[in-house]
Amino acid sequence: MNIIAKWYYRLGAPNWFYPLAGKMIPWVAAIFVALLIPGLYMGLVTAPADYQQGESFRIMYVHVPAAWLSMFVYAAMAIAAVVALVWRVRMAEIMIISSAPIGASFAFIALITGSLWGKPMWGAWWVWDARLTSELILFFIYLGIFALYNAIEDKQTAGKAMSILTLVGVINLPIIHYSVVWWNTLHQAATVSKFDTPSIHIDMLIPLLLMAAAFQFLYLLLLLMKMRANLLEQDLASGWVKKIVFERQKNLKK
Amino acid sequence: MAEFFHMGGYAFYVWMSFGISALVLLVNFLQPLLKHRQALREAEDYYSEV
Amino acid sequence: MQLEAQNLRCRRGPKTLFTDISFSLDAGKLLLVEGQNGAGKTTLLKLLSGLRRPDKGEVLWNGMSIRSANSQFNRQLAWLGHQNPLKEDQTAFENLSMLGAIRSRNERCAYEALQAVKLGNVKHKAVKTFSAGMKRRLALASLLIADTPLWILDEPQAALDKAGIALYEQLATEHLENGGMIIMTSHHDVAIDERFIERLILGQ
Amino acid sequence: MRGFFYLIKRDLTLAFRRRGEATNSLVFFGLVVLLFPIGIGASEKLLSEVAPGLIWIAALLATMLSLDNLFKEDFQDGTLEQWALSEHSLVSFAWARLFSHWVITAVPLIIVAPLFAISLSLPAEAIWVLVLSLLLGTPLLIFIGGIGVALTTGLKKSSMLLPLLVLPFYIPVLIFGASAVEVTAGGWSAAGQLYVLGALFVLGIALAPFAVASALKVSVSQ
Repeated sequence: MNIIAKWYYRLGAPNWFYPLAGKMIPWVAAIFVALLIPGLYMGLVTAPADYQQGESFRIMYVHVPAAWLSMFVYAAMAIAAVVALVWRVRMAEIMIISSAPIGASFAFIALITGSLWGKPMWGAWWVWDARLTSELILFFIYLGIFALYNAIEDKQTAGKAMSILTLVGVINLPIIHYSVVWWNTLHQAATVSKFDTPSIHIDMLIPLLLMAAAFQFLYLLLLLMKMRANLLEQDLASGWVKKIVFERQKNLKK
Repeated sequence: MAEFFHMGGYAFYVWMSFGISALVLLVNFLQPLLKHRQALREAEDYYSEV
Repeated sequence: MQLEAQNLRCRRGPKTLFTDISFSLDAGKLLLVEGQNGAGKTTLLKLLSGLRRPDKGEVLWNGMSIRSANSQFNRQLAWLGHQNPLKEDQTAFENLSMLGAIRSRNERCAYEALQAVKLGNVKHKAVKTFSAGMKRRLALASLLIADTPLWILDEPQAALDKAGIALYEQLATEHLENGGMIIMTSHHDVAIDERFIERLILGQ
Repeated sequence: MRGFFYLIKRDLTLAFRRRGEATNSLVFFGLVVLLFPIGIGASEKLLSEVAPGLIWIAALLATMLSLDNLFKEDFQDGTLEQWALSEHSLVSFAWARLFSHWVITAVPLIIVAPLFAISLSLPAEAIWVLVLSLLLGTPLLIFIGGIGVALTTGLKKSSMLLPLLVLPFYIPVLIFGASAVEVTAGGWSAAGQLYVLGALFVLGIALAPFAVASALKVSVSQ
């Protein structure tokens, strides 16, 4: 079997994935912190204040990466959904159900920080801006995916149903976004969308990229941890969990 | 240092944004930890009987 | 005509229902699947009919996997689950012609099939007025108008009275004699000639 | 194709014999439209301004709620298994069921909608566009809603899951449907909105049955 197929097959096996994820977690956490600290420092301290918005533009360093991540997580889930349905890889289903709450959290953060950013600048807690409205709809789609999985007892069926819903979502998301953008222009004077990042100065851009990269690794970290927990919980009665339990007991005795 | 926290008058909005984000992400970090520990305990009980 | 199962394995959640189930069934044979409740009898039938895909293993019809040759296999298969696929508000005749429309029909007409299961006198009455035994017989009648050599039946004798069970055994024997195949589950023994029967016990 | 037309004939005769099912969504539609004037006051100017969106939201909710046990009965009495194992694909089954459901529940709704539009003092020329937008919109609502219903068919307990799954995907239909009527009421032409609605209609009718079929396959293999 060539190398890719071997990797692909092994990644699908829980007894191989669980320990590998365990080893990766400390490294991913280290990279996340290594990116977060400079990103935060530059974002909050060294980046020059925006001439219009003053210091409140620093909310961008959390709002924009969270919005990017909420879409990135959904894209990753859509790819996993194709893998789960076409090649029937159970690990992909575990990845989707582990990613959904993380994606929902990023969307929630983007909404909260969006409204906190909007209040000082435009005087309203909630602005029916095209992007914020699309983010709110994306948030509800995440909740729908999460609720569907938990509503079905048999986890095999739940995984497939959830994958189908994820794919239906990925086809609908562009349609929803563009119809909301069109709807937005209909009801508001065509102002520049309120949440375009301001004309980005190099000192402002670097922390943004650092924060975005930090959030990417944070997603990977949370994903690996959630997948390990979900896997262990679901495969309780299967052989590889028994091996892990006995190994742990052996080390404790030593 | 004081004017740093003052954030040019937007202290509430900036620190609230960062605070809520940190809180939500912290919850996402702790939840799998607890669930993993609890699943391990369940596995140990399950296999101690078998 | 031959249905072959190659080391089928199926899990329900963490529990493994059965593993390494292999057999081959030829024309004119009846496979009786026995086992207590929860041993996975219905699930095995679902695997053999293609309703559900096995975790591991393969089901072959005339040497070809039923997943790749799906519609040919379905054309030759008649399935009857626990419930009777009938609509209460429709008459016996309407239900039968609906089931006939789904399957490939043989030349036998619906009235003849209803007579065969002794429901000729109630053919235009709504099914909601039927007893459980009459409903089961109506479901069995749908097998007679179908040109499907393979029958997969999940407890076909459920809710039948003694006369109904005898009727079923006679229909089954006829089907086996002209080269048909049957896979069925049952809780009590089946009074069909032993030369037709092969047994499969689940859940030792 | 024999099974396809047989299924539609069966559904129509069944609906005819159980007249209650179709009228429920009609009564619900009327009640929701009745609630709005009571809730937001019956001033003619206000009502006529809100009428397009209001009628569309009422139609959308009525359609969605009528979908609830579209496949549940077939799932529970084993008819779905018969179709899954027949030579006809589940896609044709899904198509027939969704189409007959549209005829049974949505067509009466469209026929009655002008009546409610008048009661909400919607300008006369907008009523025709309302009917046209509903003609294009309700099949879309039913086909997309069908996916959500198929996904939740296997559930034992009836959960309030359908709205959560399906409403986000109804938003584009509502946007273009309601604004088509609103724009006409304001005197402009609603051609643009209706074209987009038509495009969504074609996309939905073409793709949704495949998603419904695969979701039903998942429920039936439980």
